[in-house]
Amino acid sequence: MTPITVRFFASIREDLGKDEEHIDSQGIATAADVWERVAGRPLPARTLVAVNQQYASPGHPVKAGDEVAFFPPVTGGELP
Amino acid sequence: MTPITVRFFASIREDLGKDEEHIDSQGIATAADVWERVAGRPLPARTLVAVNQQYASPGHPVKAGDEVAFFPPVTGGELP
Amino acid sequence: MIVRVQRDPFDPWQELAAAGKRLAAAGAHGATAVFVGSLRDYNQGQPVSAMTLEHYPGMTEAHLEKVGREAAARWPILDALVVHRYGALTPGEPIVLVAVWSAHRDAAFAACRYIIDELKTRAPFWKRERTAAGARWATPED
Amino acid sequence: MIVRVQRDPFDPWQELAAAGKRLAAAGAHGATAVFVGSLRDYNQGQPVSAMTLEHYPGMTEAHLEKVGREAAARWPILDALVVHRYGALTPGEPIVLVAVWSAHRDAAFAACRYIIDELKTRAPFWKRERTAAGARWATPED
Repeated sequence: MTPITVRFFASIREDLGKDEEHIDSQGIATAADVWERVAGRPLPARTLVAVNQQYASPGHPVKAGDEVAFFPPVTGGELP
Repeated sequence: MTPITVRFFASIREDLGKDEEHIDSQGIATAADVWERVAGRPLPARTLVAVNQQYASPGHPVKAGDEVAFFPPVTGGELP
Repeated sequence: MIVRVQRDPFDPWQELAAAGKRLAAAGAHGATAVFVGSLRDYNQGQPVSAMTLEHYPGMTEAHLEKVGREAAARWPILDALVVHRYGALTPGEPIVLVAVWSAHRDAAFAACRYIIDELKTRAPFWKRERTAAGARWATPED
Repeated sequence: MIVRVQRDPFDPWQELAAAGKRLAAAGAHGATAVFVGSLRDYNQGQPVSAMTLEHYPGMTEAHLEKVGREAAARWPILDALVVHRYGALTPGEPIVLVAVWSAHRDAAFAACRYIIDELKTRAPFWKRERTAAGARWATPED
């Protein structure tokens, strides 16, 4: 079966110690399910979620072949 | 006696056919008096007035040696 | 703060490159907001072939410096640059450049906007446009 | 509209000079509004010696293009340019350039401000600062 690609950025990438993972879509319905599978705990508050490179809610449906990403609040542009 | 210097810009300069004039301060109390002396009619609405290169009201006092200017609404910067 | 009113054409991007080099502490300004106003080739449905800008030498510069000081008093800005042409202009040429350097984006945008707005409504400049229909003085409603 | 996310340093004023030449009808845009964000040498009282910007290749570019399209739908703009760095930066270097060309000042300012504000709150970039106290991830409150 086509796996789900899971990507992590910035402090979340560092906390989990990995930047990408591929998981079986069996038993996965939403982005929040993906997070619990890869991190073994509930999605932390303020974590941003993207499904197929578009912002999505944790409850957004996820299926085989999708790319799901988790990252902290963004800090682009100048300071502050 | 030191005269009053009177300056005209843009459409007012063209209407009056002159850009500068020097007048005796005798009988002059305000910028509006200066205008009536040089133009022979009341100050038109929307005309801007400067005394010594600072914006002033038509009733602003004027004395010998002052520079008084009359000009239409300004149109600097880009269009519009 | 630098204010220049000049007859000669200028290149706004060269002005800004030079100004950036002059700013002593390059790392202090996180934000630069810039406005460049150019001569459009159309106004009120008429092609504009040329324009002449009259000003009030002395008062114009003094007024722009006053507007710059007002902006510096209202917002925490590090520096500002205002360049404005007078004399003959052809379409496409820059008329005015306003640049503001600040540590913060809000201040840079607000001060830049304030300076160009005040300049347009209060600085003694008058435009005379040449169109196919003849020459006319521009009005603030243009 | 051009959006570029790049590792290499860029000179915002050279970018704008080149963009001006590309704009077919130079006389059509009366107004250009520009924002340049640079790396300040201080943040939250700590000298910043260097910074690394992480991004999400693909999503970052797509998001910036979406913001540009939103701006073009809301205001009558003629063109826009967004350039944003990623990777290692040193203090004083430009991080982001946003430029908007329009016939009108209001539209140019509003669209430029919209793009930089949306970029800062939504585009997937993350800053890691190096200070004397060690490295830290920047937060949106910085």
